[in-house]
Amino acid sequence: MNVVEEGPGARIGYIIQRLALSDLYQAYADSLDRGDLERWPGFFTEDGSYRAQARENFDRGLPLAAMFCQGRGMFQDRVTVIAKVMVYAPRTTQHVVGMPRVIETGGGEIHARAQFCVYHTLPHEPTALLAVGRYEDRVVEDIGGRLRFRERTAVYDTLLLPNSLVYPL
Amino acid sequence: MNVVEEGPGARIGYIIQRLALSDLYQAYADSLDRGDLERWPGFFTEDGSYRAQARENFDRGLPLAAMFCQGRGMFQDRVTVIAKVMVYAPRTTQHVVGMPRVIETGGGEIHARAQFCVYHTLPHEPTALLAVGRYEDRVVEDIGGRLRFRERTAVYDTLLLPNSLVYPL
Amino acid sequence: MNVVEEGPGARIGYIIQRLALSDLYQAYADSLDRGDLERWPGFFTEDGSYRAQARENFDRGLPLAAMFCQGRGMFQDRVTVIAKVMVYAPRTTQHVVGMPRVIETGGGEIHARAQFCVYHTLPHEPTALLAVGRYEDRVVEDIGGRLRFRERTAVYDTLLLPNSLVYPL
Amino acid sequence: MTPKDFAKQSGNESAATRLLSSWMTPHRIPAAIYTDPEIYALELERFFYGHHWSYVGLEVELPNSGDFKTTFIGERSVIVVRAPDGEIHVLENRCRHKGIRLVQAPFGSVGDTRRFICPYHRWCYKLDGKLVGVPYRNGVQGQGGYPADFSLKDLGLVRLQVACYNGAVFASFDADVEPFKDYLGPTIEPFMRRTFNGEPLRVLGYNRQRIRGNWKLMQENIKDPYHPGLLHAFFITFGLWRADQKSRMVMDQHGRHACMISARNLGGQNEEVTGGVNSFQEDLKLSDPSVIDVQHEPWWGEHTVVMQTIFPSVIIQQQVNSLSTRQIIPVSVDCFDFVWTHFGYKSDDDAMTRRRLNQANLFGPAGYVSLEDGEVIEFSQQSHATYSGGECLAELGGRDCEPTEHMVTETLIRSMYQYYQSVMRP
Amino acid sequence: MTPKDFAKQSGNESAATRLLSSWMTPHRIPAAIYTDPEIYALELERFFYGHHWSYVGLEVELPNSGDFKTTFIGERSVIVVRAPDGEIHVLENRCRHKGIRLVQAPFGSVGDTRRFICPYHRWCYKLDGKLVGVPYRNGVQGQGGYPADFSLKDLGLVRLQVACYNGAVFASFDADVEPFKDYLGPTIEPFMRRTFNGEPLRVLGYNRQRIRGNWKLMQENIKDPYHPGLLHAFFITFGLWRADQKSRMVMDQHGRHACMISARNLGGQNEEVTGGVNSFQEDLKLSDPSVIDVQHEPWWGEHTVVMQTIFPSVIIQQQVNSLSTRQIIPVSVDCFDFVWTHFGYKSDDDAMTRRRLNQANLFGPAGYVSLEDGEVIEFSQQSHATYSGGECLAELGGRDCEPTEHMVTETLIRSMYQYYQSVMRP
Amino acid sequence: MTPKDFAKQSGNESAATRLLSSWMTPHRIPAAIYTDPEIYALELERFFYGHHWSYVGLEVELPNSGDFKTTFIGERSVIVVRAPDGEIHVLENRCRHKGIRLVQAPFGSVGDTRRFICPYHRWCYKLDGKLVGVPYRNGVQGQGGYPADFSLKDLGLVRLQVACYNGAVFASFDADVEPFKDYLGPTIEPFMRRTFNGEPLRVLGYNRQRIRGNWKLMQENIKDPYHPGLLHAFFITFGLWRADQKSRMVMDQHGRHACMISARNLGGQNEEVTGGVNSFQEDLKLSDPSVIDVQHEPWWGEHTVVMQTIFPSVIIQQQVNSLSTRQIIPVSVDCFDFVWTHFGYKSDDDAMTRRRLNQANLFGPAGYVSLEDGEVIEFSQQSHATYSGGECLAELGGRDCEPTEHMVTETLIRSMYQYYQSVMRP
Ligand code: FES
Ligand code: FES
Ligand code: FES
Ligand SMILES: [Fe+3]
Ligand SMILES: [Fe+3]
Ligand SMILES: [Fe+3]
Repeated sequence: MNVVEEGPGARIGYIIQRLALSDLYQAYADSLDRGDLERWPGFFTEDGSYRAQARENFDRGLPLAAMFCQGRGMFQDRVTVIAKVMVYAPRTTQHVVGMPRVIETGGGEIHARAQFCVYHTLPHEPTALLAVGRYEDRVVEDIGGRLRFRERTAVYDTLLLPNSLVYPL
Repeated sequence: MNVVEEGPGARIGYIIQRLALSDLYQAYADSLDRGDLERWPGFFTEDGSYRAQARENFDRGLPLAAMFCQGRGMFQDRVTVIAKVMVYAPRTTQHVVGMPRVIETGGGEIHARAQFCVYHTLPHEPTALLAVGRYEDRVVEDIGGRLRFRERTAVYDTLLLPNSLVYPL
Repeated sequence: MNVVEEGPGARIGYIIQRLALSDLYQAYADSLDRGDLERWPGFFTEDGSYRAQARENFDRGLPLAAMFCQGRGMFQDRVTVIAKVMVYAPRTTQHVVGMPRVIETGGGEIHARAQFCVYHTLPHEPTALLAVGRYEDRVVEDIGGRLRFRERTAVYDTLLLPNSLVYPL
Repeated sequence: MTPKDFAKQSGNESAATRLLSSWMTPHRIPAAIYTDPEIYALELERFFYGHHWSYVGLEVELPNSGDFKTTFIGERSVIVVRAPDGEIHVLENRCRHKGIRLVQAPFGSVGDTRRFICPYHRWCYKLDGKLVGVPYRNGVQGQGGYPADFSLKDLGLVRLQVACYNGAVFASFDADVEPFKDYLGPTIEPFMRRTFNGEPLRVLGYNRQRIRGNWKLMQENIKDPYHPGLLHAFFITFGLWRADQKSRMVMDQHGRHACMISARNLGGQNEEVTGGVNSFQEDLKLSDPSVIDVQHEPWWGEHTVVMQTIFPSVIIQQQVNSLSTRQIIPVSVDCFDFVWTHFGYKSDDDAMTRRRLNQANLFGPAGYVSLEDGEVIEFSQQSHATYSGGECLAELGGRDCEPTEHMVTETLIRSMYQYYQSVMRP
Repeated sequence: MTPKDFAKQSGNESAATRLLSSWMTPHRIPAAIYTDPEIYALELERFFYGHHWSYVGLEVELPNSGDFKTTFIGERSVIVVRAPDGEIHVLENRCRHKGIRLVQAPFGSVGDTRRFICPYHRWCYKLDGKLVGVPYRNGVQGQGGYPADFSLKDLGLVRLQVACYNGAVFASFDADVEPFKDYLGPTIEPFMRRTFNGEPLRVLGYNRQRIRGNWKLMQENIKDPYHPGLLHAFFITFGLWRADQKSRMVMDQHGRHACMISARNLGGQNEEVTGGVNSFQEDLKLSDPSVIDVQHEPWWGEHTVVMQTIFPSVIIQQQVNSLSTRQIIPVSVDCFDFVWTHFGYKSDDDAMTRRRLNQANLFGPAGYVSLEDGEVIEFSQQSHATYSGGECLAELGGRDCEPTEHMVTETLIRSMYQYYQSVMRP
Repeated sequence: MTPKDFAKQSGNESAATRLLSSWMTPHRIPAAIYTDPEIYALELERFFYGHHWSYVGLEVELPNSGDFKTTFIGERSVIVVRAPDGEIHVLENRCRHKGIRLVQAPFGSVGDTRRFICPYHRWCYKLDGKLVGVPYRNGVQGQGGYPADFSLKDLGLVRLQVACYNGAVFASFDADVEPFKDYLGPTIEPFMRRTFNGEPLRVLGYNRQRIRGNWKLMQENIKDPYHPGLLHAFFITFGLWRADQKSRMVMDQHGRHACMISARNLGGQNEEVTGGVNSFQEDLKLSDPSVIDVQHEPWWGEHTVVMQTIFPSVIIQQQVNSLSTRQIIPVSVDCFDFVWTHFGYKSDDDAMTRRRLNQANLFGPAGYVSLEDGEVIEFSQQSHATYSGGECLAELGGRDCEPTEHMVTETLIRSMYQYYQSVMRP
């Protein structure tokens, strides 16, 4: 814990930020799970980046990601293509995300991490595991004091994905 | 975050309530998972209601729920029937529940939401997924300051349940 | 909630401790999932103990645990044997752990509980469920104010484990 | 697999063929019919894909032109769609180009397009299945395209026979299937007409379960009046069932469909009729009687409970105020999906809707009563799968297959298997 | 599947039959015996359901009258129950009415009822299996019920042969099975008596694993003294095993059961006996020696490790102070469940119990040693499933099947397969 | 299973044999070839394990001596390893003692040991497969050990034929397989040489999917120029594809391998060439064009997209700046794993690497384009599995199997199945 002990005010601020961080993570998952895909880019800063990357690539320093966005435009394109362009069997997802942990703070950024598992349900089929992994994130306090991801990497262990990754993790 | 900034006292109150909310969610899951079914009705207000409802019904506005209780009596009947009346293979469940998020506060109620996955283990069989979904809840501060559900809907994605739903989600 | 109402300072202390508890649980899981096995013994007090125990044994008061360590030496031996001695297919694990709940405080110890599910990924295979269960823990504030486990029992529901339990739960 | 089975498999004739040739006693049922994949494949062929009608849904699920749903007959996906002229079509969900399942959504609407378009190469079908468009049919700039003798005419989505019965929709792959009313027969059809009486329906919602048992075990369960007063302690405990309550077991002329008809009991107990059931717990009371708050509806007549088994695919439930169709979708020899559509009538007032929803606590995957049926079906399959030489007994009420005016009989199970034998005989 | 296999399947005789007819060399094992479902079905029939005894538990698991457990012989569920007279019965877990698995709980008690009651229609069985009650047998108010010639006598839960051997319980489906003592034979029985010596037992707990390998691979593993000093680096690293330690390989008169008997080494190493194992890491030390803190027990005699393989269903482990039964429950041709029951003696003091629990770190799914056995078994199955024409070699120590006074041999594996061939030959 | 199938199975000749004997029309494809396990087993035998070459990786994945990877040819695990002399060996991942899959890691290095050591009994193999050490071969203190005639010579890890083609590595189980260059043939080899031109490669990363479809559906997909402009709305919407763009369909002399060669379109649309695709959404624009920011590379020549299908195991992708190998690993008759290795050239500058990574958004499990291919393959399998009497049509561009100078044809699919028939004919 990196609580700088500077009286109750600072400590309360720290705590509030931790709760806000939790809310950010849960809201992110929730908006995907309820199909509010349009809200997805808004969880990132204007210049933010997102990767859904296999752990084998992450661990070995290979840059390939299954999904990669950098800058609001690419995020919006991803949303457009998912919502209006691609053909796939309709499905719902459900994330369960652990409480995020602050790894490091500095330079106005919080390096946070949390573990996730994601299930998906396809028509006429039992719910199945889509992916498990962890988020490696850089979070900043953006305009209006709202926390946003400057960088989010969903590192998934699930090397053999069950066919398609339609929605971001 | 709906923190009304009215000095450290209010902010601490807010935080304490968030932790209490988390405790409520975890205690609810824990009491089911350890087989303390008798404690289940006590997580609800006297006039509270519970639904375990398939997402397809929830999303399409269809009122049917796989399990439905309204008022302490129906809760207690559900407990009695599960504990003393029905025949089923014995099983244990295990919930993993995300940190609840406050969606809205007002009218003395907290509208909260959290994601869950539930596993069950049947005799001589590997553990299997029972259901994933989210809780849509209305929580109130009940007698003695204890948080209780006035309304809890466990919206499950898992359209094809693996046979029986013995215990509440 | 066992918050002793003794002014904002005590309440803040309580809150900070709850967050620290969450961090402990998440850091524990994270270090296992990222393969930092060497850090595992450090999550326990010098005289701490660890059990990975089937729920059927736990519930029936049978003492056998699949994995059992008591005292730093046994922890270190477990790490050595896993890292340098045993033959097994390489794998990664991924925990998802619920927010820990304080069951009781007293005697300088926190009795805490949290639910977990753990997945593992083996070479060339889809990710699969390894185990689900709950932690039954005794946590203390150790040297330097760091929270450590004096006792951690990972009670797993998953009676039929999928072959090997290489890493601690 | 018994050594006998094993020996048989080594011969020229399969174990399945031998069993189906020689099995003559509907009151003694060999476990192999629940576990043999070859028998299962033949059942799909002869029942679900043959000259039988299968339930596919309710008209009210497709209120508007262009609305569709996908469901299954046997293992095959079919599309049920309302055409612009209001007619319901049931189509094979299988593009005639490369055979793909072209529609995935459980429910949807084709909207203004009035077409099903296969995603792969955009072959374009009308809602009656007709193929009306094939991209690049004449090539591009004089190159490629389909040969001159290539005809769209024979390449529509295969259309099934459809029967709409006052809002219930059935379909058949067999062009020569008998009319639906004849299929039900004169003894069963009146009960179908009782529930589906022309009154507009309202869907209250769905429950879906995957049950790891052979599909026939569910048919048997609802043709079995022996179990409700014994398995379903809820009925007994709260005085809702007595073995001496007025009841009738009716079947169609072939013995395949059936109705279990009875009048709910008024409570109380006596030794003979509860079978000495020792779990009868007199001291248990419902704290809130709303799940059993029954209101008689005019269309019931004298019957308060009518369970119809329409072979092979559906159960039509009326349990006092709780109404549902329960569709049986075989998934494999040892598994089926069970899809409940709860409904009421459009004319129901709020109190009646609430009543139907309250009573729904007895049914479905968490139902005080139905949960137990799902459980014992899985217990059965577990045993059949491993004690493969096993045999089940259905001799209650004798060994014949006649209708009865009481419920102390397994006659409906016997009559179903008598029919089964006649269809499955090699 | 090799092209040869394929060709064979097209003929009249199955590939399995051909293989079993022609396989004569126990020192060369065809991969197909681990992967062919037809062979597996025949193994269940001839070994688990035939004239063999299978382990079902320990008497101490059922201390009181009415206590029961469910377990499996082969794939079949059976009930083990203690009757009011103290006798142990083993019953098929299969109701004779509609065949359901009537008991689900792994452990339980029938309590004061002294009956098993099938949940479906409440047929009621005594603890020795006798059917004593059938609801509505005589109908209700003169209607229905069972026919006059319906007899309860032949419809009990099928009772297996039972052998209680000083607290260990075995059962057989075969009424003509030889007495258990003869089944063990004069060379093996003394080792059984060594552990199960009449001293009351105490169960310390269970471990359960699902291992994705053919069940015989586990039998082979514990009949293989070649691997412990090579695979189990823990033994080598911490000086607990040397290939030259005094040891004996014993089998019964048929070659199916075996004991691997040895005396633990005192530590140290030399090139020849560690096989030049390059992972021997001299610098590694245990920080806490409690997992290998051995105390000699009087009943051991000169032997410190005795691993008994009682064909086909169980391994009886004595590894210094760690005692367990390890039950093999086949699930499918490529999978078995492995159930460990750790035990000690009622007379153990706390220190001895702690010692057994500490040493248990070497065994089970997380065991320093046993984890590796589970892993290599899965590695084997992976290969057999895909290199189906493959063959395994068991020629260490020659090609005969005799007992030895050393451990540099695969004789126990060969003798098991010699027996296997004799039983499985068509 | 149709009744016809069923009847057939009862005869002496299997349904598979009959189908393979009688199927003569490559433009009409029976669904059974995607679902029959016997046909699948024969495919493994004749294609993956027979006289064909299969892709196993890129040399750059194993930069140093001792580096290895494990991968699959068909269902069989193989080890690809770089020996001290720099040579690449491909070995069966199967110990010759008890047959275990001795290496588990997907990537690794044997380090200084220069040996593969089987974990079970530490048989020790050189990197070319030679067995060089067997513990206790001569017994211990004069006891046990291997018989005198036991020879290490024939017990090496089986070594496959290897072809390294400018950095791409292929292997074959068949010692008599034709040289790799001949295997490709003169029409295909130049395209292989175009991508693998000797320029050192750099791996950018992997994507792995498990697709629940028969493996041939993926080969068909990349031999099908009919679908990209119809299924892949991304191409159409953003003007990257027109059916009239210059293109060629080339196959090898046997018809098994193919190249789809084309030049990307410059945007815009017209009715004829988009097939009247009604989802063409003119108003959609990419906010950030970086995923389609193409830079011509000198080695391309006139072609901007070349998709090579090297039968049976791999697709070599060049889609403008995005390069990958896509390995097909069959898992069962209805499932395959699809492993993407994205790569560039060592000489790429950062901008080019970024460009390749940006364009990778179109490919893999989340690819704007490739996601759709995975989806329709699963839609196909769902249908084939249940409509087993079904048939697929491949008559676009006629019924012959000739190369074309346009893309309005299914000639490559026909030519593959013509070849398939010739190899699979009983
Ligand atoms: S598969 Fe339907 S159009 Fe080609
Ligand atoms: S199945 Fe056991 S009593 Fe009917
Ligand atoms: S299995 Fe490889 S050495 Fe024995
Ligand atoms: Fe019932
Ligand atoms: Fe071992
Ligand atoms: Fe494509």
